[in-house]
Amino acid sequence: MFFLFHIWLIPLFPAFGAAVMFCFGRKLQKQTVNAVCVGVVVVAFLFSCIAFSQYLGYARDNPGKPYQTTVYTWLGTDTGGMNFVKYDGTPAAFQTDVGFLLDPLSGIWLLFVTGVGMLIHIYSTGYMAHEGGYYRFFGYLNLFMFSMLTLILANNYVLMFVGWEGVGLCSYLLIGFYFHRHSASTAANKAFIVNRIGDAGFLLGMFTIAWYFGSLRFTDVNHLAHSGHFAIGDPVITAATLLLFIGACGKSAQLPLYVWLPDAMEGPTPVSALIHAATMVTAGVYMVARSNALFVLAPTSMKTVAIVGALTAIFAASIGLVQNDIKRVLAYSTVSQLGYMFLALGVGAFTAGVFHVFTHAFFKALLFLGSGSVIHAMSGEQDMRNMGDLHKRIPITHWTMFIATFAIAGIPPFAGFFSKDEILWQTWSSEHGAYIHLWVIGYVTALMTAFYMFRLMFLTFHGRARMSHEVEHHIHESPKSMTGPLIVLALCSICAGWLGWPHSLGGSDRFAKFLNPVFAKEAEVFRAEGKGGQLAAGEKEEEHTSPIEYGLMFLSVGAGVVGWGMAWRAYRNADKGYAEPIAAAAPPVYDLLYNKYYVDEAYDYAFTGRRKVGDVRLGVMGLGEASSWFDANVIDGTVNAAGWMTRLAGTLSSWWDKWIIDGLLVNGPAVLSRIVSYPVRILQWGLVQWYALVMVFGLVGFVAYYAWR
Amino acid sequence: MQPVATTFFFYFLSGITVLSGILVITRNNAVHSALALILGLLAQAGLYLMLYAPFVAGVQIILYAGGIMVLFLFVIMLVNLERAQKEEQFNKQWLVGLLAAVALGGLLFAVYVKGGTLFTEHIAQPVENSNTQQIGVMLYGNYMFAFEIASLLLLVAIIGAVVMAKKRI
Amino acid sequence: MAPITTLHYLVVAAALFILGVIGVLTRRNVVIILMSIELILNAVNLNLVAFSRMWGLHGQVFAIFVITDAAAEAAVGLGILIAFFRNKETVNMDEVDLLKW
Amino acid sequence: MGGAQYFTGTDYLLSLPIILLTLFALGILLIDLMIPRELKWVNAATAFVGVLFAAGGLVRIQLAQAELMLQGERVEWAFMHSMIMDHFAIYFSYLFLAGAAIAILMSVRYLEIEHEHHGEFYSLILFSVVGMMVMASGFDIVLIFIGLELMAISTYVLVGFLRSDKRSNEAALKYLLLGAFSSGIFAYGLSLFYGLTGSTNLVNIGIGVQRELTARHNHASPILVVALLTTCVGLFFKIAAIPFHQWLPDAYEGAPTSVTGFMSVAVKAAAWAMLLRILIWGLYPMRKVYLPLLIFVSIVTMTGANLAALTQNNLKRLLAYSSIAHVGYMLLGLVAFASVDYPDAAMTDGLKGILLYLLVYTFMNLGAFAVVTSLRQRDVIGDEIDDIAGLFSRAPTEAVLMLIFLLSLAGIPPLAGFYGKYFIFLSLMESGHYVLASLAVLYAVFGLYYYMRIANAMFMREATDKTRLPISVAMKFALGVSAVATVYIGIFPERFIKLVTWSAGL
Amino acid sequence: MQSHILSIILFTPLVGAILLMFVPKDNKDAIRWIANLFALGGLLVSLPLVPWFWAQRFEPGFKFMEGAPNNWIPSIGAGYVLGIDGISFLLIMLTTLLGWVSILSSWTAIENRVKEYYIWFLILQVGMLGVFMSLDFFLFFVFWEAMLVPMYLLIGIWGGPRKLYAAIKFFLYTLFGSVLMLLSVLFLYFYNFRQTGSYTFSIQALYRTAPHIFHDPAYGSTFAILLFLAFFLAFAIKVPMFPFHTWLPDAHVEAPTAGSVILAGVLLKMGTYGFVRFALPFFPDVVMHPKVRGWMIALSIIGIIYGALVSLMQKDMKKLVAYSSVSHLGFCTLGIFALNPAGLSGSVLQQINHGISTGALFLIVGILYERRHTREISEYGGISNVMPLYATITMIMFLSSMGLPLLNGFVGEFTILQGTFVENWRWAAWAVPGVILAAAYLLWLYQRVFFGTVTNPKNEKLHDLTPREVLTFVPLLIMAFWIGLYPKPFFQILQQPVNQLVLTVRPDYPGISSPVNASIPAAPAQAAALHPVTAETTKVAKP
Repeated sequence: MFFLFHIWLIPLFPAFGAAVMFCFGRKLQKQTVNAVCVGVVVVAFLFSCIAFSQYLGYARDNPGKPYQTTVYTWLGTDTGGMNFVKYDGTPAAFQTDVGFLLDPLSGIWLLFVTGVGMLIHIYSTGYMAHEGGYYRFFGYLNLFMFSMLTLILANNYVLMFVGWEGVGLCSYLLIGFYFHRHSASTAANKAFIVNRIGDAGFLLGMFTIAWYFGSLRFTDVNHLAHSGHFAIGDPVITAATLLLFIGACGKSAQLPLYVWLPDAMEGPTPVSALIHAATMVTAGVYMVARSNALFVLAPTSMKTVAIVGALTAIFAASIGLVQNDIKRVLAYSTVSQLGYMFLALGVGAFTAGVFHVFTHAFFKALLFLGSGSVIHAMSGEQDMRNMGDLHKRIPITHWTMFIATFAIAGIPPFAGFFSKDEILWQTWSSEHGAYIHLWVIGYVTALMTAFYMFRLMFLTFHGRARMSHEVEHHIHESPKSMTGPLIVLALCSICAGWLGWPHSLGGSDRFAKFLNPVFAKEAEVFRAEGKGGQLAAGEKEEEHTSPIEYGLMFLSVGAGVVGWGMAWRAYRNADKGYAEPIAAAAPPVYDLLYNKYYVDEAYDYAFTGRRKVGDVRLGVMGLGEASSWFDANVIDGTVNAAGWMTRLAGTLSSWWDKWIIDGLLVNGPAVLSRIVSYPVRILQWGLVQWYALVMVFGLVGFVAYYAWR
Repeated sequence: MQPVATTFFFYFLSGITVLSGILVITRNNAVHSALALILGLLAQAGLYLMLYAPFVAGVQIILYAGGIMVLFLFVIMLVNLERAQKEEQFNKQWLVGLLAAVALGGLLFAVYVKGGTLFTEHIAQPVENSNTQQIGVMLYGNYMFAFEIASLLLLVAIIGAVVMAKKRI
Repeated sequence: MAPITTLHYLVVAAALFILGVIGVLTRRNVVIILMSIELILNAVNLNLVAFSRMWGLHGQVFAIFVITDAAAEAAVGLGILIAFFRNKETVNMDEVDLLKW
Repeated sequence: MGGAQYFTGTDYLLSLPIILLTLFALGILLIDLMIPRELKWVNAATAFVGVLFAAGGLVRIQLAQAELMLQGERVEWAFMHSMIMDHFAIYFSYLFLAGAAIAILMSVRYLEIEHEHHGEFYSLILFSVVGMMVMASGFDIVLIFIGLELMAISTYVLVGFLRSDKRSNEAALKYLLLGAFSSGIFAYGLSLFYGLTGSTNLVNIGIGVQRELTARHNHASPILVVALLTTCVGLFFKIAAIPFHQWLPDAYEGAPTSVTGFMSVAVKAAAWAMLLRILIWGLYPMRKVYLPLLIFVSIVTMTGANLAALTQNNLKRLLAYSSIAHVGYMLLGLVAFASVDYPDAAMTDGLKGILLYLLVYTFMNLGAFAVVTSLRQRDVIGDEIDDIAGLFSRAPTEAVLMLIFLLSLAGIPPLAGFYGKYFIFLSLMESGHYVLASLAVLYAVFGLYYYMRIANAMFMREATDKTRLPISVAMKFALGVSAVATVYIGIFPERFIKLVTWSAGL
Repeated sequence: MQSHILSIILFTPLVGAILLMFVPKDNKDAIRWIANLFALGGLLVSLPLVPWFWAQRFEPGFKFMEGAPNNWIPSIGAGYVLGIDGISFLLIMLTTLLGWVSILSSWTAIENRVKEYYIWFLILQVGMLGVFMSLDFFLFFVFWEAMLVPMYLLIGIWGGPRKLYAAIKFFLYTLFGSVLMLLSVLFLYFYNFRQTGSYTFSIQALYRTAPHIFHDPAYGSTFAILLFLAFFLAFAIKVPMFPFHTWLPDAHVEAPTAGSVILAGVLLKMGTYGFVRFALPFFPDVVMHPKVRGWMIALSIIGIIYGALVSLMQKDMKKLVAYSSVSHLGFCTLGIFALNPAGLSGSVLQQINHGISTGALFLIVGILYERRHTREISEYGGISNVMPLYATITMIMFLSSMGLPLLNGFVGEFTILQGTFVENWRWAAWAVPGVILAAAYLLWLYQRVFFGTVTNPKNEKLHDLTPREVLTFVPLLIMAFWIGLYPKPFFQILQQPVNQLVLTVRPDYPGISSPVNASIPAAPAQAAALHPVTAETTKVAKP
């Protein structure tokens, strides 16, 4: 059990790689960089696999029990010194450990993160071969792996938050990898700051949990949540879960914090694949799934999660319909798929959500890597309008991407079919059909997904070649280091879904069974509360198989096929200046979608203040300007107003600041006192008899005072 | 020596004193002022005599009227006052100054009227004889040290006057 | 007529005092200002001598010291005046305003 | 009243320093006639030695007093109770001598540059110190008055000592006219006190006033009030409290700088000695009567002086206003002495504060003026703030010393000036004058601003004149003593606090 | 040795300063070497404190006590009493460390009047150390004020174009607050006298009596609040809390780099230290007064948000960092007035963190300034291309400043916010946006300065960090990671004093009966010492 007992080592491998890169990377050869950076991830993957298998043995002996290990106390003292008062007035220790936890949920994440991560590392050796800052890139990637693994393996919220922020940082660094591009650095900033907004919610959520439960360790929180001490619908837990969900929204790009993810495509493509598709963005899902014990106690939060998820799904999918940048389409697709996952979580189908994360990891990574391969082949061109007819030139890419497209479109028996179908079915059946409207949204989204994905495929690989001649001349299939991962991922995209082959189709749904220990208690809670409809997926399946399920299954496959067909009709022969069907049918809708509902602009006007509304700057920068103005004028102020009033009223030109900035408290008194001291100086106009007169006045005054006292 | 016609002499002498005081501060010609002052000092010496202070009266006449005023007259001659005599004699603040002084005087007067009873009750115990002798005893007794210091004061005054007035020391 | 009490002398002295103050405050000529100061000191002396009729000879002795002081002040004052006049050719006090503020 | 038995050896013992100083002053007048122009420094040396001798005389008095104390005898009174050589007087005498000594050291080179190097100068300084000692030790208003005049007349002459300088003439003339005017008023007040109590001795005046107050149920009669006020005019004039302060900036500016320094410490200390003698020793029964007066005057003084100092561009004038401001603080110590909250308990911290203030003030202010004096060169008057600009590059030591003096004046610990202010604040808090205390500390901050203007000029501006400043040995000595004292008192104030406690007879 | 260690630490820099006075002015290298040696020496002599203190970190009361009350100026009750607890220990170590770093960093930055510069700097060091060590209010006050002068000169002589203004502003502001504090403490002094019959400024004596003013019918709560406000003003100006902060940007912008480092790193901490050492234990009931506490918290939160917003819009790098200090110190005061163990520990730790991170930020700005002599953000761009190492270090320090986990900033902020949250969730909720804004202004700054291509030709030739410059960052980086990764030792050091403090302010705070304290027999006595007993004469434990 060595490997299980030392799971804390897993994040350290990539951390070591990152440290080596940052300290010595500049002097290292590319081969060495490859060896170190890919090596550590491979080691981490193998370590994870063995640890996972050992955990399976451990779980046999201790059914339902996660494996936990504490390395050291991180925040707080372990000498009982720092206590705080819980909501009920009892003391609790302020203490956070660096502790790790392995259970089925984190095991699944662990495996696909290290696995996909490994593949993407390998892929990157090829993709990035000709880029500057090679070591830097791999250092960031390794750092990312470290953070992600910390996030997954943490046994408490705070350590999870460490990974959470860490992946955000790495995302920032990697988006800004091409830092000399202004758009890249702006996108990086955007990603970090939007994530920070979510993180703020996460932080507050954590504080709420700590205040309410007295601990931030998952097992403690779950234990207390299961203890029946807290009623369903407890407002504090609702608040806590909503706050956590804000965090999830930021990280997993849900409405309204999704805006950073499309921009994040400024990063190198492997980064998009690893971070912005397969792993990091699913952290929100992971966190919500991890907190399932809390969420089930807060139906309002669940409902919110479901609704936000569904809305995000259709919102992003609709934007994806008309985008021309190959990576952007995939980015919106990712946002949309993440919406699906949250929809699943929100309706209580935790297993389904996790399952979709799992399958999505493979096919979305594959899609991104494939698109990377396309871009590689196209000498950096990303606009699909300038592609076409690539299927013969880069066949491996073509075929692997097609597999992924089938998967995402939900065509059986590819992976996506199982997970997406599960989600839609659970949505339909939850709460006795209370979520049917969400199912409708999900269904339409499925249709759109199929359409835009096949649109992407046709525009890229079929139709007429629309690129320029030089580009055409250079088109070549990618090196083996890139195609290898593509093939592996393609295999996974086909097979991964089989793990969750549903009972209705004669399978055993091993996936759900495996996750059972994590979510089983929630099913009990639901049952106890008489909300049988919201049962966790794994539980419900075994009870009965409704004929409706087959109908829905058929419908969703139908959606995939219809989408395929529509795309085939519209784009199979796309030549230069091809027509967009939506633009033809409803130009305003096309414009709206093409401009992404103008959300970025709206944010810039309203929240960031990067753009002015008329002459007024709103948002944070507006506040900043107002505060600066306030600081310069009011706080630092103007008592000297009298002399300066006229100028003040004049123009807002440069000297204004200079004069006004110095003020109320320092220059103010100085000038004021000069004014005030004038009478004192008048008393001293140098005439001796005046002095004598003042003295006599003084004497007269004193005598008068005493006379009339 | 019993006082005779006290009331008359008092009003007469004090009238002269005050009048000459007024003259001192109103004359254009500084010499006239000085002469008026001398007159006033003499009248005051008369008042001292009425107050049984013959020694002080003598000092007043000899030292003040005789000594100090001569010094004044010398200086008036020394600094050419022809020009000053023709100019405006009062400064620009004279009205304010006058008012302030009159206010002060009014207050003093009011105070004396209100609290003067203090000084009307004690009727003088005339110390007639050997006034000079007793003053001498006091000067060399009680006030011996002050007397010595006063001599230094005069010395310093001499040094000062010399230092200031002499062209080259 | 009422008997002449100390108070009468005090009033005369006060009048002299006020006259001296008026002189100091209003006259331009330094010499006359110095004389006005002599008036003030004379008022003091009159006070002292008047009081000494009540209390004994201390007042008269004090008056002699005041006279000494008046002499010293006059001497030094006039000396300074001469030095001043030598440099500035004026004895008008309101032309003395080099030092101010 | 008999003859010779009035005077005993103790009279001469207790007036020993005064006698010594007088002898030396007369000696200088004689020596001056005999020595050539180049050796005029001998006068200074003689005067310095005279000061040392006088200090020796003071030590002699202390020894004798200590010796007789062992026999259970207190020897303090002299000359028929008209003079008292108590700790208070001895303390102040030391202060005067220290001030005079440093002023003498400062003067040597300065007077040479001014071409006014005469023996009379030193002689007058010694005479004025005699006057001061008389003021501090006099217990009879006649003696105090004569001492005051001796000091004042010597000072008039010293102020006008630069006879060819119009500003010096003018300052002397103004000082003299106002000084004489104020002494007239002062004497008028004293005469009224004599008339009310029938005595010229402070003890009897105090008794008489008490009797007077008791007779009128602790209500002061109008004449008593007039007597008090006219006396106070004289006192306030000498310490230069607003509105009786106006002579001071002019006199300070016009006077030779070393004299300014001398005036700002020794003359001021003497005025304070006189004020404390009269108001506390003599008129203690009236303390509740003059309390509002003191409060008013101190507030007005702090306010006016601080405001006026802000705009000064002349160093001497600025320091003059600052010294007026310090008077305001010191008056607060007197306010605290006559506390309203605890009418019967004398709060002596304020008195300690004043005495300590005067002690540290002697060193720091003289030090500051010494630096200003050293700025005087052939063609530079050296008393404008511009003249001190860049002093740090011209004479770093002096600049740093000046900084020390300024910070000390501003009351920054751990420099001597802090303790003066500290005791004032302490006494105010103790006696319950919280508002006054707050006001005082605010003005202390205010004060820092104008002191720092000088520091800014020295350290942060470029010098217009790059030549290095020559400093005489005597000046170095004066500066060194002042600086060491300022810092030493600041760091080890204990024995000095003990000293003032001792001197106040507490 | 142990018993005099504090004096040794305190006066080592002074010895250096005195020694420097005798070095000829023109021998700049010798001056630099001596100054650096003594700064390093100051750090080295303070190092033995670490193991010694560690060994007794859980013991109650002050450690390494030196001197005795009233031994300095007996007639006014002032003593030379030094002693430290966990809070001052950390700040002292920070001071010696930053002192060395900033002196090292000025090797090339200061070219004129080198000698004076180092002398003032070393004297400043003495003042700062004295403030943290004094256990006598009078002594404290002396150091507190004395330290202003060298800082004033450092800003005024070696500062930027508006140095005169900035220097005097700094001086006046700080003095203004501190004189009122002096008055307030004078009252405590007399109050102590009336209660115990002894005049003393010993802090431990005042601890016992000062809290009673609040309940004393002769004075009452309003009076106690006024007294507290005087303290508050002094410390709030120093911190600086909104709205007393306007001296800070000016002082920072004009000060030389090392001055800014010390100013931000140590001087600002004196305000927060003052709160912890004086304001809280002197006026426990006042700080728990809901209105007072509400105002304190409100000002802290306003400071956090406002400072961040203002720094967002700055065009001058140094000013940006200066305003960010306002924001960060807002967190510190927030933690203090959370008045629970987490808040207070977090606050003190955050003070250390701020010293490290913001100190480093000023060094960073200073390095660019030294090369280009401008701090305008718009002058730069693409610096990453020419100075990669510098860019990396900057990134790490920015991240530390914005509170990224595993770096120091997070530990402090998290602890503070958690402590605040359990007091009142709204306070924490208001403060949290500060975390977001911190990311915004720092990242935006980073983008504008480091990202992009080099647009300004003047920036093309910039050379990367020299080994000496790297050396200045090394300790800061180590500390940043250490606190970020393993803050437990720091929390343990703070545990005892912070719990004592909380017990003083809130005697009924549940859960503070740490096993360690319980195991020490002296624990009840310690609680008694904190719980004021009237009329108990001054007793000071000898080390």
